[in-house]
Order: sequence, then C-alpha cells, then structure tokens
Amino acid sequence: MAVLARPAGASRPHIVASPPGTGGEASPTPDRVLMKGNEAIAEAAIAAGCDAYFGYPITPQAELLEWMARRMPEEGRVYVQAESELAAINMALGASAAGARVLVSSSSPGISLMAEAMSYMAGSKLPCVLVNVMRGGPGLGSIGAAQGDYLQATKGHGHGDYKVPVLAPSSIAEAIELVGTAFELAERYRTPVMLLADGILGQAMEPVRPDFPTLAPQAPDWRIEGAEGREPRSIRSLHLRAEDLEAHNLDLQATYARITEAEQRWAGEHLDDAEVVLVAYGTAARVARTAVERAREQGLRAGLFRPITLWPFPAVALREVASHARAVLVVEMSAGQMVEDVRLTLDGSVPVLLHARMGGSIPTPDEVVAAARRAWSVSGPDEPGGILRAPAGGER
Amino acid sequence: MAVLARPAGASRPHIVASPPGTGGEASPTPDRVLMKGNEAIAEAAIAAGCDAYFGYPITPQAELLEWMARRMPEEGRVYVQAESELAAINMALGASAAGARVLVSSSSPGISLMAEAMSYMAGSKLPCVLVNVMRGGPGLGSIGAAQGDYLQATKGHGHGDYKVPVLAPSSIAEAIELVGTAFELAERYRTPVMLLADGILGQAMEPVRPDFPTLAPQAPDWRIEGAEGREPRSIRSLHLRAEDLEAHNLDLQATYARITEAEQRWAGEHLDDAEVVLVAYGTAARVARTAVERAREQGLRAGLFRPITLWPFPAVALREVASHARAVLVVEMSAGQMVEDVRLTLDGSVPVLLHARMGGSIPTPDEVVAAARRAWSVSGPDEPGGILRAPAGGER
Amino acid sequence: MITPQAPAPIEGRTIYKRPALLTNTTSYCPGCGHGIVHRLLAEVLEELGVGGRTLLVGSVGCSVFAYDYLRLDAIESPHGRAAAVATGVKRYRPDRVVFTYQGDGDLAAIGTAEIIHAAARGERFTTIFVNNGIYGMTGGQMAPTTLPGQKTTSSPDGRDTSTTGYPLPVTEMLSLLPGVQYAARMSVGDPGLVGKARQSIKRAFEVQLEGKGFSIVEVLSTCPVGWGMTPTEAMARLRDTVVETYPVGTFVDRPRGIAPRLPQPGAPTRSITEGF
Amino acid sequence: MITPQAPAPIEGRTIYKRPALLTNTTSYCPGCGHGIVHRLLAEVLEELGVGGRTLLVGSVGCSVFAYDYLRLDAIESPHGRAAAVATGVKRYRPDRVVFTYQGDGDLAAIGTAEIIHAAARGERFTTIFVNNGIYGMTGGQMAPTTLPGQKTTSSPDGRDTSTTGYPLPVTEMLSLLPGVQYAARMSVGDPGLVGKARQSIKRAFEVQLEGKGFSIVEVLSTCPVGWGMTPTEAMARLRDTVVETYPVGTFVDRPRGIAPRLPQPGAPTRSITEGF
Amino acid sequence: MECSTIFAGFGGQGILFAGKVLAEAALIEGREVLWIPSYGPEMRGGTASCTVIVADRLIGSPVVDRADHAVVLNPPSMARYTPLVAVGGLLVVNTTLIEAEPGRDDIDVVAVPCTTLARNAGDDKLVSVVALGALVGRRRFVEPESVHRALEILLVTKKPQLIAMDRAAFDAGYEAGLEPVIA
Amino acid sequence: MECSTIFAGFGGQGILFAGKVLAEAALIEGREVLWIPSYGPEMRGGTASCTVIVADRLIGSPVVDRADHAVVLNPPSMARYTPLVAVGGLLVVNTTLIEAEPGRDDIDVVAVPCTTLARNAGDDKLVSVVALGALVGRRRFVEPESVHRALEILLVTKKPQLIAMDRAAFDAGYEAGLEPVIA
Amino acid sequence: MAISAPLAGPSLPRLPSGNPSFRPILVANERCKGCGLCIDACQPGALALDAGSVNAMGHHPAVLIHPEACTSCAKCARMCPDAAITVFARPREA
Amino acid sequence: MAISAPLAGPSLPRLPSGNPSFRPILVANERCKGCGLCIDACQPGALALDAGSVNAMGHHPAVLIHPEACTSCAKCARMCPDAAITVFARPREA
Ligand SMILES: Cc1ncc(C[n+]2csc(CCOP(=O)(O)OP(=O)(O)O)c2C)c(N)n1
Ligand SMILES: Cc1ncc(C[n+]2csc(CCOP(=O)(O)OP(=O)(O)O)c2C)c(N)n1
Ligand code: SF4
Ligand code: SF4
Ligand code: SF4
Ligand code: SF4
Repeated sequence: MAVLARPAGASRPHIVASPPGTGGEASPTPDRVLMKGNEAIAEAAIAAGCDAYFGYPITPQAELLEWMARRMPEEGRVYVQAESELAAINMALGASAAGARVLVSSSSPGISLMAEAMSYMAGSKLPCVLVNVMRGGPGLGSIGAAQGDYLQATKGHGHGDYKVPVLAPSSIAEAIELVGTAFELAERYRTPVMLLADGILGQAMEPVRPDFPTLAPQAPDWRIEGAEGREPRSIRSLHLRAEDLEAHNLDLQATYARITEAEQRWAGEHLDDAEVVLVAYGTAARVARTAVERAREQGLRAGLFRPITLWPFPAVALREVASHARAVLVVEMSAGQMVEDVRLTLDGSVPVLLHARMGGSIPTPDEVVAAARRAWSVSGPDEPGGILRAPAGGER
Repeated sequence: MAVLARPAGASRPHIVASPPGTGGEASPTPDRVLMKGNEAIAEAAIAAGCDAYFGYPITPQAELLEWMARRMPEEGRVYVQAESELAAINMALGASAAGARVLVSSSSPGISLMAEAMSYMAGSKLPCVLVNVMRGGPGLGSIGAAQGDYLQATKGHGHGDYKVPVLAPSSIAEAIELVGTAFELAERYRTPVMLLADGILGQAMEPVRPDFPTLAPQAPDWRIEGAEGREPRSIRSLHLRAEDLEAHNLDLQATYARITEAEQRWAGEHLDDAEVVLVAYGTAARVARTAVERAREQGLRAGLFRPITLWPFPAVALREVASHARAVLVVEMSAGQMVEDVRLTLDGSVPVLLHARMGGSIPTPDEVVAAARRAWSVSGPDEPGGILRAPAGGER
Repeated sequence: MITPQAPAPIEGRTIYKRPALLTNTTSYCPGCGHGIVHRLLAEVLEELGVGGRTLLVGSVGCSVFAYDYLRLDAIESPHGRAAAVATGVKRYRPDRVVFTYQGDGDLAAIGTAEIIHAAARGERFTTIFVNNGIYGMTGGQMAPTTLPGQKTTSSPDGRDTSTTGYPLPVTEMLSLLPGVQYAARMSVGDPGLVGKARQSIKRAFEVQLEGKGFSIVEVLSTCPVGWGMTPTEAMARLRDTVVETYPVGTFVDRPRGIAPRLPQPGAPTRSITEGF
Repeated sequence: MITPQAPAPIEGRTIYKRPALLTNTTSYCPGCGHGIVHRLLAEVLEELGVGGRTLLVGSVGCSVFAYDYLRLDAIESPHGRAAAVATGVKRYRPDRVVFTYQGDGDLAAIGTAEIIHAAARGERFTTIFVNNGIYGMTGGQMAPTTLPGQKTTSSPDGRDTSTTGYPLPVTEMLSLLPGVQYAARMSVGDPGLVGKARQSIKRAFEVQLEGKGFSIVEVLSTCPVGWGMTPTEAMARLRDTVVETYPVGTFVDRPRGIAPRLPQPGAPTRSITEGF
Repeated sequence: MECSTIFAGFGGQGILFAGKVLAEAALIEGREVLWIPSYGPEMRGGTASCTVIVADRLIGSPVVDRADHAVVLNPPSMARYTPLVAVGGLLVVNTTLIEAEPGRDDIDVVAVPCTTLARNAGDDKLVSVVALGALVGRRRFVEPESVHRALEILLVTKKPQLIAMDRAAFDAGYEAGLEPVIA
Repeated sequence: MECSTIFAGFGGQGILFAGKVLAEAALIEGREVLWIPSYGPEMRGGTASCTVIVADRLIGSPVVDRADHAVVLNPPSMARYTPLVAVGGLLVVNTTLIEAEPGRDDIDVVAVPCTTLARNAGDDKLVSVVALGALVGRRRFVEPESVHRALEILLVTKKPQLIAMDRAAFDAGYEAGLEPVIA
Repeated sequence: MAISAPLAGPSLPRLPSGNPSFRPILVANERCKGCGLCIDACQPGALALDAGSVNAMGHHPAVLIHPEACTSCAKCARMCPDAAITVFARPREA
Repeated sequence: MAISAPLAGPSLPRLPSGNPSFRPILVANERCKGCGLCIDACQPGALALDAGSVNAMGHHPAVLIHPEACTSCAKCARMCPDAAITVFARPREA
C-alpha cells in the first residue's frame, strides 16, 4: 500500500469499480488529497511496483518525470532521465528484458520517436507501460490537450504487424486505477501497453484517495539474467527465415486475438433508453457527459458510451448498445480518428456522425448538445458510413 | 529526358498509362534495359528533377542509396548519406523548406524513426517523397518482402491529425512512373508523399524503358531564401494558441479532402463479370493477378482490384466494383491491414474476406485461388464485417 | 496608476540603439540571456550586411519563437535536429548564410548525434549554442550541461554525478573534429564578456562566409527562472561559478592556426606477442 | 570428391583449444575479424569466470547473430541503441556483467548520442566497439569511420573529405568524459596485436567488475568482403594503413591514472570591454 | 451545485496558488473539485490563469463555457475573461492595475484595489489571495474557515512563516468583498 | 509461355550472375523477364540463389511455387529445391560436389560435373555459367546466341577479357547438356 | 517576475518633472521587463527600477535617476536582454 | 569466398596417408572457412589450404603440410576467426 508524501489520514480500501462517466466517485470522506494528474500517474506506478522509470522532459508531461526524479530514488528504484525519448524507450527495452516492471512517459512528439522501439518490444514480447500525455499536433503543434494520436496508438505507430493495448482514463482517479491495469495487461500478455491521457488530465488537480492499488512483485521466467546452469536465452525480434517470422507473427496474432476476446473495457451512462449514443473517451468523454445531462434536461434522450480500452476497441458492447439507437455521435478532440473504429464496429447498421475539434481546442457541452440534436434529426447518413461533415471546425 | 548509364538504343516516348495488373507493358522493342527496382526508383527520381537525396543504408533498400551516391554528384545535385534515418528525414525537411525537390528512402525500421519529422513536415506543409521498401516486422523482423507497414503509412505514423498520400507500385515500370506522380502530388498539395514498395520490388530486375518521365523544375514562392526586400517568413508547425492550431488543422483537413476528391488511383482486371473481387496492392497484387487467371482457367469468375493510392483509398471505384460482386477477398502480405479500409469502404454491403501472409512470407497463386473459392462459397459473413478467420497462417 | 516615463529632449549623437533586425518584444522571462544573444546576432548580421540572405534554423526551447523577434527567414526544427535541418538547407543553398540557434537541452542531449556529425562533415553553417545549463522551456529540468550539485526540477537534491555523470564538454569534444573550423565558448556574464561574445559570433559568421566549414559559438547564458534566482543573481553565478566548469575562450580557429591536439594513447602501442 | 582430413593421433598437452563459451560456427564471411573478437570475448569471460552471469547486449550489424555463437544470455537492440539498452539492463541488474557489442556503423553513426551519454553518465557496463570502417551487413557502405579516399558502395570514388568529413575519432572524444574509466583502441592485425586486444578486453571487464564506471575497447577489425580484399590482404591493410588514422593503445585507465587532459581555449579568456 | 471560477493576471501574481487554495478549501468541505492551470510557455511573457470548478457531485466538462466567477488582476485578463462570466455571475476586478470599466451590467462586479491591499499586507504577490478573499466575501460558496485551513495545509511544510500573512491578506480582501463597492 | 528457373549454390559460385545472363538473353529476345535474387545476410554463411522467370506476356506472381527448371550446384541446394521442380521439369545437378541422387523419377535430370568443367575452363567461379549451358542445351528456351550476346553485354564494360572464357564455359555446359547423361 | 527584480521601493526619488538637463539614456518602457541587469551594470549607479509604475507587461521599468552621473558608457544597453535602452553621447557644450 | 582465399593449387603436396609422425595442429574441417589467416600467421609455413577438398560450407580447409616444421607457437590459432584450430605441445620425446 503506497502512502503519499503528504499525510492524509486513515486510508480506505481501494475502490476498483469506477462509476460511468468518470473514474472518480463522489465521496465526502476527508481522506482524499488533491493531486495533479501527472503526479498521480507517477505515484500510482510506484504503488503498482514499478521497478524502473525512464523519461525525458516534455510539456504537458514534465511533472510526471519530476515526480519520479524525487520518488524513485526515495524508493531505491531505478530512475534515469534519458538524453532523448529514443534513449528512454530503449532503456525501457533493456530493463524490461532484465525482468523489470517499467514505466516510460512522454507526449506526442516524443511518442513518435519511440515508434521503432515499440515495434521491437512488441516483436520481442517485452512488457512495458508507456504513458502519452497527448498535446496538439501535427508537428510541434501546441501544448494544449488533444486526442490526435488515437490512430497512432491503436493502429500504425511502429512498423510491422503488432498491436498494443491502449487504455484511456477520463479522470485522475481512473488514471490511477488504469496504471495498475496497464501493468497487469503488459505482464499477462507480454506486451507493451499504452496509457493515453491528454494535457488536461496531466495538468489538472482532482481529489484522489491516497491509497493506490498495488501489484505483486514479479520475476518473469523468460527474463535474461545469465545462463548459469542452463541453456542461454536471447530476447529478440529477429527471425531471418520467412517461415520462422511468420510463425512468430501468428503467435503474436493469437495473443492479440486473446486480448481482443478478454480485455474490452468501457463505461456507459443513460444508455438504456438512449436514442443518440455519444461515443467519446478521455477528456472529450467528460464534455460529452455534461452534454448528455444538458441534452436530457432539454428532453433529448442521449447516452454516453465511453471506451476505456481503445485497443481492443469495445466493439461487442458498442454493437449491442447502438442496436437500439437512432444515431451514434462520435465526439473527438481530433479530426476523425476513433470514428473509424466506431464505423468498423457498426458496419453501416446505424448512422455514425462526428463532432470533431482539433489542435488543442476542446468542444463545449453546448456545441455537443447541438450536434446531438442534429444527429437525432438525421434520418440516415448523407454519405455511405454516415459521416456528416460540416464545412468548418466543430461539427464535421 | 534522362538517359541511363548503360546505352540502350533509341528511346521511345514515355507511356504514361500503365496496363492493369502491372505497371509494365509487354513490348518486344529492343530498347528496354534490365533494372533493379531500387536503382530504377533512384534513376526515376533523378529524371524527375530530384534536387536532393538523403538516406541511410538498410536492406532491402541499400542499392537505392548507392545509386544516388554515384549519380547525384554526377548530376551536380545534393547527396548526403546521413548519420541516421532521423538525420536524413530532417535534412530533407530543411532542404524542402529551402525549395528543393527532395527524395528520402529507407525500409520499415528506418521509416519508424521518421515518424516525428513526417508529422512536422505535414504540419509545416513541406513537400517530400519518402520511399519505404518494406521488409518483415515487427522489430528487426527480417529482410524479406512484406506489407506490414500499410496502417503506419496510411493512418498512424506520426502524432497529430495529418495524412500523406501513399502510392503503391506493383512493378518496376510502374514504380518509375509513380516516382514522378509522387513529386507532382507533393508539390501540388504541399505535403510529404510516401512511395510504398517492398523487398521484391526493390531487389528484383525487370525490363524498363530507359527514358523516364521528367518534371519541370520548381522554385516555390513559399520557400525560405532570405527576407531581402520583403517581410520575413517562417516555415513551422507551431501554433501555440488553440484557435490558431485548429484553424491550421482545418486548413490541412481541407487539403486532405481535396486530395481524397481528386487523387484516388487504382487499376483493375476482369472486373466486369467478377463474382469474387480480389483486392491487393504491390507484390501481393501480382500474385493475385496470377491467381485470377488460374481461377478463371478453373471456371471461377474472379477479378482484381488493385489500389495504386493507398491513401486516399480508391473507395468510390471499389464501392462501384463490389456492388455487383458476391464476395470480396483481400490479399495481403500483412496480418489484416488494408482490409480495414476495404471494410470502411464497403460498410457491410458485401462480405469481405481476408487472405493474409506475414513476416516476409508471400502467398502462392494456388493458395489465393483456394481462398477465392472459399470466398465464393461463403453465402454471407460469419461475423459482422464478414472477416473469415482461419486458425493458422495463410487464410485468416 | 500607470505613469509612463516621459521621453526627454534628445541631444548628441546616438551611441547605441536597437538593431533593426530585432523586432517584437520577446516573451522571455525578465533578465533571460536569450535576449542578449538575440541582440548580438542582430547586431552582427547587420554589421556584416547579410541579414537579407540569412536563414535562421530554429530549435525547440524557449528560443522556439526566435522567428518572432529576428527579422530573418526561418525554419523550425524538431527538438534536437536543427543541425540536420541546417545541413539540408545549406547543402541546397550554399549561397545563403545559415545558422542554427539551439539550447543545451536541444543540442547537448537529444541533438548530440546531429551536431557531432554535422560538425564532423564540416557542414558550412554556424551554430549558436546557448548553454544555460538547464531545460528552460519545459520547467527547469536537469540538462547534460547542468553543474554538479545544481538543484533543478528533475534533480531536486542537486545533480548527483554518480548517477547522472558530469557536465558534457560539448565544445571541447567538437574541437577534436577536423571539420570544425571555428569553435569558441563565450559568456554574457558582464558587459565585457558580452562584447567578447559579439566578436566571437562575428568571427563564426566570417568563417562561414569564407566557406571554410563548420563554426560554433557556445554562449554561456542564464535562466533566472530555472535557476530560482533574480536576473542579477543569475548573472553573478554565471560569472563566478559556471565559468569554473566551462572555461571561456576560442578552442578552434583553424584559419588562424588555433586547434587542440588529439588525445594520444597513454600505453605502449607496439605489437607484442607474449601474454596470450 | 570430398576427402575429409583424418584426425591424427594426438600427443602432448593442449596449448590452445576453442573456449567453451564459443559454440556454433559463425555465418561471418571467411577471415572476418568479428570471429576473432568473439573468440577473445569467450576466452576473457571464461578466464574471469563470469560467463554464467554475463549479459550480451547485441546490436544490428553482421554481429547481430552473436547470440548464436556465444553461450550467453542476450538481448537484441534496435540499430544504434545498444548503449541505451545496456543502461536499462545494468541499472536494474547492477549485479550482472553487461556489455554491448557494436559495429562502427551502429555505434559511431546512428548510435552516437546513446554511446556518448551512456559514457558521460558513467554507466557501469563495457562496450566492445568493433571498428571495421564500413557498414558490412548492408553491403559495404561508407561509415563515419571510413578512411579518406576509401572506396565503398556508397563512396564509389573514394570517401571525399570535403563533403563527408574525416574519420570520427570516437575513442578520443569519449576519453574526454570523466565518466569513462577505461578506453582503449586495439587491433586484430596480427597475432601479437590480438594478444594485446585480449589483455585490453580483460582489463575493460575488470574495471566493470570493480564497479568503477564505463569501459570501452575499440577493436580495429577487417571486413574483407566490404573492403574487396582477401582476408590476408585485409589484415595487411589493417596493420599498415588503418593504424595510421587510428592509433592503437590505452587512452584512459583512470584507476591507473591514465587520462588525457581536456582541450584548452587557445585565445585570451579575460573579460574585455573594448571592441563593442 | 456546480460553480466555476477563473483566476487570471500576470505571472508572479500568485494566480495558480490562489486557485489551489480555493480547491483545497473545497476539498476540506468534502466537495468535488477540479483545478486546471495554464501551463508551459503560455506562462512566459507573463500571463497566468487557472480555472477551479467546485461541485457537490461528479464534475464533467473541464471546459468552462460559462464562468460563475472571474477574478481579473490585470487589464488584459479583464478584456479576455469578462465576456465569459455567466449572466448574474461575479467579476472581481483589481482596481490597482485596472482603470477601465468591465462594461457589463448583467453581472455583479466587485472592484477592489487588490495590489494595494496586498502591498499593505506585506507583499505584492499576495494580490491573488486578497482577490480570493473578496470573491469569498461576496459569494460565500466556501467557508472562510476552510480557506484558512487550506492556507495552512498548503504552506505548513514549505513556508509556515507565511501562513499568518496570507490569512491577513485573505481577510483584508474578504472585508472589501463584503459590502458592494461602486465599480 | 512462362517458365521459371531457380539457380542455387554456394556464394562465390556465380549464381546471381548466371541468372542475370539468362535474364539478359531473354530480354534480347524481346521477352518479358523477372530476376529475383536472394540478398542481404542470407548471403553470408555462403548460400546464394536466384529465380528467373521468362515469359511472352506480363509476368504476375514473382513467387515460384512450381519451378520449370532448377539448377543446383551444391548438396544443400539439391535437398532444398528438388521438391519444387514441377512434374516434367528439369533439374541440373553439379555432380562435382553432389554425390547424392535427386530421388525423383517424374522430372528430367541433367547430371554434369560443372565445377570440373569450370576449372578446366579456367575458373571454379564459372560453374554457374557451365550449368546454365547445360540447362539451355537440354531445354532450348532461349537461344545460345542470345546467351553469347548477353555475356558480352554484361561483361564488356567491366571485364571484357572474360567474355571468351565465359562463352567457352557456357559452350562446354551446353555440349554436356545436349545428350542425356545417366544421373 | 517584476517582483523578484530589486525594487527601489517607494523611497525612490521621483523624477523632477520636466527636468531640462540632458538625459543620455532613453528606456523604452513598453519593452522593459524590469530585470535590473542595466542597474547592475551601471557603475555610477545612474539607473533604478520605478516601483511606482507598472508597464503593460506588469513590470516596473528602469528609469534614469541620476542623469548627471551617466557617462554614456552604454554598458546598460549592452546588458539589456530586451534592447530597451538607447544611449546618447553627451553633447560637447554640457 | 573460398575462391578468393589463396589456393595452394593442384600442385599442393598430398598428405602422406596414415603418417605416423606427431601432428601438433588439429584443424576442425567443418569450421574452417579457408580464409588463410592461419597460413599467413605461420612463420615456418607449416600450413596450406587443401584445394583438393571442399567442406560442407564449400570452402577449401586448411591443412598441416609440414608437421615437422610446426613449433606449436599457436599463432595460427590466435588468428583463426572460426576457432577451428587446436594446438598441442610437442611431447618431450620427439
Ligand atoms: C521530441 C521532443 N521532446 C521534448 C520536447 C520538449 N521540449 C521542449 S523545449 C525542450 C528543451 C529546452 O531546453 P533547452 O534546449 O536547454 O532550451 P532552453 O529552453 O533552456 O532555452 C524540451 C525538452 C519536444 N518539444 N520535443
Ligand atoms: C534503424 C535501422 N537502420 C538501418 C538498418 C540497417 N543496418 C543493418 S546493420 C547496419 C550497420 C552495419 O554496420 P556496422 O555497425 O559497422 O556493423 P558491421 O556489419 O560492419 O559489422 C545497418 C545500417 C537497421 N537494421 N535499422
Ligand atoms: S525559462 Fe529560462 S530560458 Fe526560458 S525564457 Fe525564462 S529565463 Fe529564459
Ligand atoms: S560483411 Fe564484412 S563484417 Fe560482415 S561478416 Fe562479412 S566480412 Fe565480416
Ligand atoms: S550608459 Fe553607462 S553610465 Fe549611463 S546608465 Fe547606462 S550603464 Fe549607467
Ligand atoms: S584461420 Fe581458421 S578458418 Fe582461416 S583457414 Fe585457418 S583454420 Fe581455416
């Protein structure tokens, strides 16, 4: 059980289930403390038994590194501020191969630099948790909160056929919980896992319980530690012969199938009678949540479907939920990324509309309500796949 | 008009249109020469007026760099063997900003290292042609031909909301032609463009006409050259204020919409009466082409739809083509990547099946014929979206 | 309550006024050394009369907005890659004056490979390397150049050399490369040092104009905010403490015959056959 | 027609036999120096008796298959990142012996930043840097270490120093860093030099076992195929030509007081106020 | 109940700190709270702002399209944030640095010479705490006692000597906020 | 007509070159042709192979699942490629280095001591050209004259002095290939 | 930041309004960030920060409090990170 | 590659079959790549490549042609990249 630097009274048993809409739960108990998202994620990793952290400064993620710079040495664990993100992720690769529970964090541009090593880790079946506190792009973009890295995280980051589980918290309390989940998934399936947050989640402060979920220590039997008294072992992604590499890929694909089968996570709200289903994750989901309430106040039966795993995408549940809806509205802080998975999931069975803000702009509840109204009034899609596109920003 | 090192008799006017199935055209004229794909692409770039080349050695792309190492200095143009792919793509960024027509080439792992800079170039609206001679992945994988980087190229490479046109040749002659197209698109839309080849296209030799398409030289008015007598200009992707960055993103999205409208390219064969439409690109398309012939010999009415632009995906044409088909079979040298775009395009209107080989394994015509038979016999999809998955390799 | 200071009647010739290449007020914190270096650049480029054909290759750091303050065509680089970007620019436009402006986090950490290889190839551009020993833009984290024991947001107990090593002697390392025609370390610690830095920056551009090869000026600078000091305290630290780790002066001026000799092996190199 | 050579009756004690840590026949080209370096590593680790707790951090190059030839637990690194990977391994398992095995393309080109910063931090592992002056694996392209004028597949007319610069003195640069406890350049050019290289590699591992800091041995080696020579011609070139650019010997052995002094500024460093 | 407050002014005016104090006070009262700062280079060039949302139930949207309160400590901030105040909302103006009129009659305006009061309290930096006092004085959506506790919690470890000073500054503002001031 | 040939043996046996010669000969005859080498580290450790497809129309699949001809110059190659030869296809075996029997009676086998003939022709390296001769001798799918021209085109710039030698080696193989040899 | 710069404090002598004597220094108020580097550089101590005024950026700008002491050495201008200072030579007849 | 290594050629003296005299060198044929580095290293010239034989890798392995000349100095073994050579000391009574 991890205790925070700042004393915070008697601790409560950790609440695993997080209520829909946000991961946090309203509670008048005084034993909560205010924490910045970046710091909460860092402390949660320490509580979860993170053995080694590697990072590099970047806004809006810097406080995560700074927290680790102080706390990891206190805990007698490994902390290295690398010379670059490239070095950080490769240090993680090494530590993970040696059996460490590893955390790496950065933000969009830094994450792009990790594409090659992520592909190597996936190919070498090395667990690792990578936190992306997303900012506006493309390029240097801005330091505002955005969700423009969805497709990168879920589909195309590095080269070759691989996937990594992607977890998307929408509150600081949920982020704390998902850090533990991320390590569990990483180790159960021997894969890198990405925690996809954004600038607001990283920079905001919310009340959290100071007792964070803990994980049992590990010493994986596949790790390298010296071949004393046994055959040597090599951890690698190289398989020169096509037959071997295909067999290796099929093995990976089998793991991905198992993950897709077992690990789809989501949260929902007001879905039972929802005529318009809003699909949103992370910070956008919080806006959507307020929008759903305002819409209902105005008599529009809206509901919120919030994917928590972006890969595997919670397709089974969404198909079920959308089956009795009139329209689905995807709300993104990106130009139309998650909407692809929603469309792949629903396969034309329901009109899918998109409300997209980008480049660090965050939709307001009112504009989302307006979009939901429009979605409701749409008898059917105006083009195959039913993406409505408006000329300019916001509604697209 | 470029003339090859090896004299090759009188030259013929360049044939722009490439017949379906492959980009080359059978011709008994003796004036053809045998060229390796990598070398042909390099020479084609020189013919197209490439001002600067930056690269780094990697199999199976090395001969492209080596050809440039000899020819660019001969032509008095810029050639730099960079210290890394990261450096190469950033040199390209600089040269492009100065107004140069730039080519960069690498293979899968090296391409992953270019994710950040590609995002910067897209965000800074800098034209550049990047060649990816794909090999087996993930990680170090193998040096065999593969198509595992489709999703990376078309969706998620770098961070933020951007797209780059992706051209996929399926013969050396077509590669030569598409190099010119790539530069045209890059300059017309001020965007990086990717030429997606594979180890076989890069390493194989085929007869080609020695007279390669040429492009007019350029001196873009947006380039930086010194602010003498005018207001200074800065080429950048940074827009700190959310309003500005969103406006910038909307501008980019508008360009992508124009490209999607105007630039979808594809080739087809035996499609008029096709009951089973095979969808494949690059080397896989050549296998599919032979499979189509063998299938027809066996009385199965198969046809080939070959996307030439992977982004924008030739959705309009495929929708039309598939509308009177019984099933669509996607043939990939990857675990199921392009199939996502096919499904997004067809939106459940036709069963979509997948035949996937990966990790450097190439499907044989006979196994594709067998898959096509199975596709034919499938009354409907066995799961929404109609992806048939077999337990092990090959058919999935 | 705001009482603007009334401009007084002006007599006598002007001894110093703001260079024309310098435009908008910067967004730098009060007393930040970047402002001084910007001013020197503007003065030198003006003096050399090349402002109209000079290209600024920016970097990512607090100086990322330099294009807003200097009247120059500019290109932005991904963090650390300015030297590669400048290579691309200068190779294609050898007729232009090209320089990179990089902080120590940018150049000495993530950009290490790019600066070393641009220098090794003898690329014919100039690098202005502003070393304030810290990551300013991101909130004052430790850089490879941070002094031993120095407290930063990522070295809360001070830089521990046993786990993070010692300040990276970038200019010393670069000075070993034949491709480097001019390399100097300067400081903005007092008016005299500022004058010296100005001369050095001018020399670096002259070397570029002669087409000789790579030239670099490391300018020791301050980050009052990151250092947790007032601007004047920061300047005092720069003068008194920083210089002890980073000797100031010209390391390489090959056109003028200044260059260090390579480290030599200290052990016998003759081929021996015993001790197998 | 294949006539296997009949093993003869064996008398007398064994003077030399293959070390047990060395296993499968390598896939290296005939006469490739990698084989010699592998053998020396096996011999040294065996002699130190640490083979069972040694971790090989491989790199990408012809030696990528080293895990097939050495009886050691091994981890593969992305091209150029071995020093970062080793940092992760050693930080988590300081009780293990960790070394990277890297070619010159891997270490001196794409891996420049990683090796310099691992060395600067004084990471407590050993790097075996096999410098054959070329990219062997990818078909013999020019490396930053290629000799001036040397013909390679990417420098068909010989390395042109005016556009590609001069061979990178990696070990000299690293020797300036206080974190580097041992740095030497050796060669496999003849039996005597091989013996010397063996001693040096042993010393490097001893320094690691003492927990002192970073240790590196650059081993000058051959790539007969890439050099377009027979193995014996390649060895001759290594002995006669290569060594002129790359002096062999020990540059740093801090525990034994061997270390070069930093380059000093050649110009006056006093603060001057004139010349503004 | 959910109410949002925006603090805005120069860097160095203690904007983020005042927001934290309010958030901590709300937490002490067992409320839900969300604190969002401006961060990064925005801070250079000297403008800072933060948003604090206090509620009795889960907080959804972090973006405030209608602010219940805005505290503006310099002219640019007033220009930027006055329009965001919801009808019937409250605007706290630092008249020491702001001479202009907010120019809205559908909101409640508290005009306080915060910088002056802060300097009297001993440090210009206290200006935000003074303003927070005025805010709480006028709209008692958290208890002054909670703010006093909050100040203690936030300062006790690092700068205990400042607690008294900050409380005094808060009280000064609180007084000024109590009875309407002609803006 | 479309026919595929696989050449396989040790590195240094001139495998890739023989394939290029065949490809060039086919080109001279105005045919379509595709040459695919083994490459990269595969080459280290000393095995090399290449595939040449000659056709009268566009060539589709580059992968050969049924080879019309296989030329195997060392034991591992015979083991690996014999099974790929299509029924009625041709296998050229270098008996200098291969003593084992191919063990297939549904294909045509030409057994030629290629290395010996090559050494007699002056260089072991000519072994592949000898084998190409045997192949063309037995299955005249390209004209010997075309091969002679091809050798000239490929060698004239870099090593003109070798043209005669290579042609002789080809002819020696061609002779050996003409009349069936008891494998 | 302005606060962290040395404040001359309320006791700072006000400028004699409409002072006719020559003033060799002109500080561009709107550029000055009150960092105080010029004050530090000025040996005769002719400059100070004006705690009584705050510019649009919220800083207390530098002000020439002892024109008569100024030697026009320009050290202040040389140190000013914001190029806020213009320096004039004393006219012969002064 | 074997070809590029110095070939002793057909004129190479064959080994006296079943030679009884002591042989201080044992070459592991299957590891030998015929690079010739051992031959180069051997001052007395006791080694040569056997052009008459080709091993499974296609190389002409090294062979000890002058056992009597070998001094057991092990320089060949020290140069062998493939650790193919084992060296024995001459027994006292030789
Ligand atoms: C790939 C990447 N990594 C990290 C960052 C975040 N970042 C912005 S500026 C900077 C370094 C600033 O330090 P320095 O170069 O010393 O310049 P200073 O701000 O001190 O002038 C960093 C790490 C980034 N923008 N991109
Ligand atoms: C990111 C990346 N870029 C390029 C390559 C291709 N590559 C493989 S090995 C190698 C370098 C080999 O040269 P060196 O390190 O000198 O080792 P050698 O083969 O000469 O022993 C390169 C560039 C790669 N595998 N990954
Ligand atoms: S943070 Fe430091 S470097 Fe950046 S502007 Fe402020 S003082 Fe200058
Ligand atoms: S290519 Fe060169 S380095 Fe690689 S194995 Fe062959 S000889 Fe050795
Ligand atoms: S010019 Fe010199 S004397 Fe005058 S104010 Fe400036 S520094 Fe002081
Ligand atoms: S050195 Fe070794 S591999 Fe080379 S020839 Fe001699 S025994 Fe064979």
